[in-house]
Amino acid sequence: MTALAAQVEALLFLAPEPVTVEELADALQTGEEAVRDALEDLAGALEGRGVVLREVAGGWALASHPDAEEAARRLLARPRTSALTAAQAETLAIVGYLQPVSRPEVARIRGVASESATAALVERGLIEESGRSQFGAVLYRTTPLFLKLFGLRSLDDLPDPAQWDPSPEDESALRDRLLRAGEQRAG
Amino acid sequence: MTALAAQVEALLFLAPEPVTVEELADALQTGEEAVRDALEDLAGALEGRGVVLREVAGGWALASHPDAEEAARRLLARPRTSALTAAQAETLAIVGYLQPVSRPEVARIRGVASESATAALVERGLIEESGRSQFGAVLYRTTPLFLKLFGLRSLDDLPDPAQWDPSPEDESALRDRLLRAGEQRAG
Amino acid sequence: MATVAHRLELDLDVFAGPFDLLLSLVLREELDLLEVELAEIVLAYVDHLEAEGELDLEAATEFLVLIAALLELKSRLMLPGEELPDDLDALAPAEAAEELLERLLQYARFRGAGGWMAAAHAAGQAYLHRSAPLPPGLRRVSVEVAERAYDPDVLGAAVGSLLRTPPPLDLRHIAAPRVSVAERLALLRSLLARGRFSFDEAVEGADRVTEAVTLFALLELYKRGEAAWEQAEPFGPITVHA
Repeated sequence: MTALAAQVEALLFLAPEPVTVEELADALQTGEEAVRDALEDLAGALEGRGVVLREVAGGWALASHPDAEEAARRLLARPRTSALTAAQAETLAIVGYLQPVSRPEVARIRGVASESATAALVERGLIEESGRSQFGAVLYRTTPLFLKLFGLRSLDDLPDPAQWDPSPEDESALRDRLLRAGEQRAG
Repeated sequence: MTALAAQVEALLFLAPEPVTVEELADALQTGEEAVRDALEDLAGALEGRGVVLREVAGGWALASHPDAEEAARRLLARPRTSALTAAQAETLAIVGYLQPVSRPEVARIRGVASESATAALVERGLIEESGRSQFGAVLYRTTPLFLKLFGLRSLDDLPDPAQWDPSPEDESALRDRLLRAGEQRAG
Repeated sequence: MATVAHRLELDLDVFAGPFDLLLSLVLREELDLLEVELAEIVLAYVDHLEAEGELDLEAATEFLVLIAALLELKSRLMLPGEELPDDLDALAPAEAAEELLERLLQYARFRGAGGWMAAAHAAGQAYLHRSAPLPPGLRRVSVEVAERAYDPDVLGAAVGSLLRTPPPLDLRHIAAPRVSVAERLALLRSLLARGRFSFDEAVEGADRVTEAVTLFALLELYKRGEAAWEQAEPFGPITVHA
């Protein structure tokens, strides 16, 4: 395999969309003829491999071989259930109990910015956006996948936090108490 | 290249994050030994190609070959992320070796407040929260992304930090100077 | 990052230049901290704040941490072993030096490790990973096939612990100022009003910090011309008079 073909392979590996011969030539600072030769070289080298070269929508792209589809579904098309980080658990608990709730509110309660935890929970499909607050902040709520992964029939099945709370109060005051504790924590 | 190695290649091509041998074996419904053999086979087949096999963050991932970096950044219009500042690098080193560690602890070692460095590292996805200290301070640890970007299989791959300790001569010279200063005060 | 340490320009008796240079000179022992008037640095910072017109909280925090570290260092140099029983006094300067050395060595280690981190970060950028979306067939996670994977108690415990106010910081290990210069000034003036007295009399039964503060108060009286003293020989009795 030529060095140019290897570079073409690298570019197609990285590109999320099909890439035209012209774009490849520009990126590699070479001629289109050389790129076409390299593509032919690459197609030959990929015989019998797990990745195939395809010409689609006027460009070139790498794709996984159809033989691997079943295994790919087993690996990827399932909810990610790795352990929640402490930040994610706190954030998810706040959204779970207080929904809908905005990110600034989560940050006030936790006493630290909670952007990456929120993003990770959205990415895992545990929470989702649900409109905006009167101040324009995005509001979050839990998803049906959340209920399924926690084995809950409905949000009413969430455990009573009084169990872990040394001084239980009326449940309706939960938000106020969390905000007060958060302010003391930040102070 | 074996059919199994081709399937491993396809899975690693699709997977957005490093995949463990165990996950590969589950998805391919085979044993871990067979997967390890397939990975070796794949690594051999990728010699001289545009894509390399890397063991990072506890799993295996494909990445583009460093030779293609320049062309790739041109094609994807993705410039290198800015270098770590000295403050960020020192903070990352402290979190890397002492995790979990709180911000006040980092500040104590560095001798300066390290809030913006910590925030920048969280923003870059290199460190994340990991619970709270007994005083309620947020603790930090490194992320899987840190291992992936730094090409480390695990935290055990971090080099022995004792190599940066001052030499015994430097240390004793420093000790003498400090002691002399102390004695002058005492006398 | 233009930090306050970088921007704060100082003009002191022993040093003129930015604060961060002063810090590094002190840490490298090229400037004797005992000769640096820390109060002047604080005054310069207050001037600097006025000139800025607004309070940058982060910069203020940084300054406080730095000046507190300098104060701690300087007080250790001035009052070696103040928290130690008398029979351990002789060890105190060595211990203070050891602790300072420990911190310098620890910092040197992490500064070196930081250099490695910066280099590894740059080297790691040569490898690019794919970030393409999954093919449509693999994209949807089906809620139906999802199985219970987490215990809801995790959520109850997380929210419950957020309701708790963290315990107040325990600052007992930091020695509180037990005596003020004003107090000792008042005492010295009352003794002076009775005529001559010996310094030992003024600090009878007092601890080392009180002794030091009393001496400081005495210097203050001398500066104001309210008192003078005599000492016939080193370590001999000191007689104070108006």
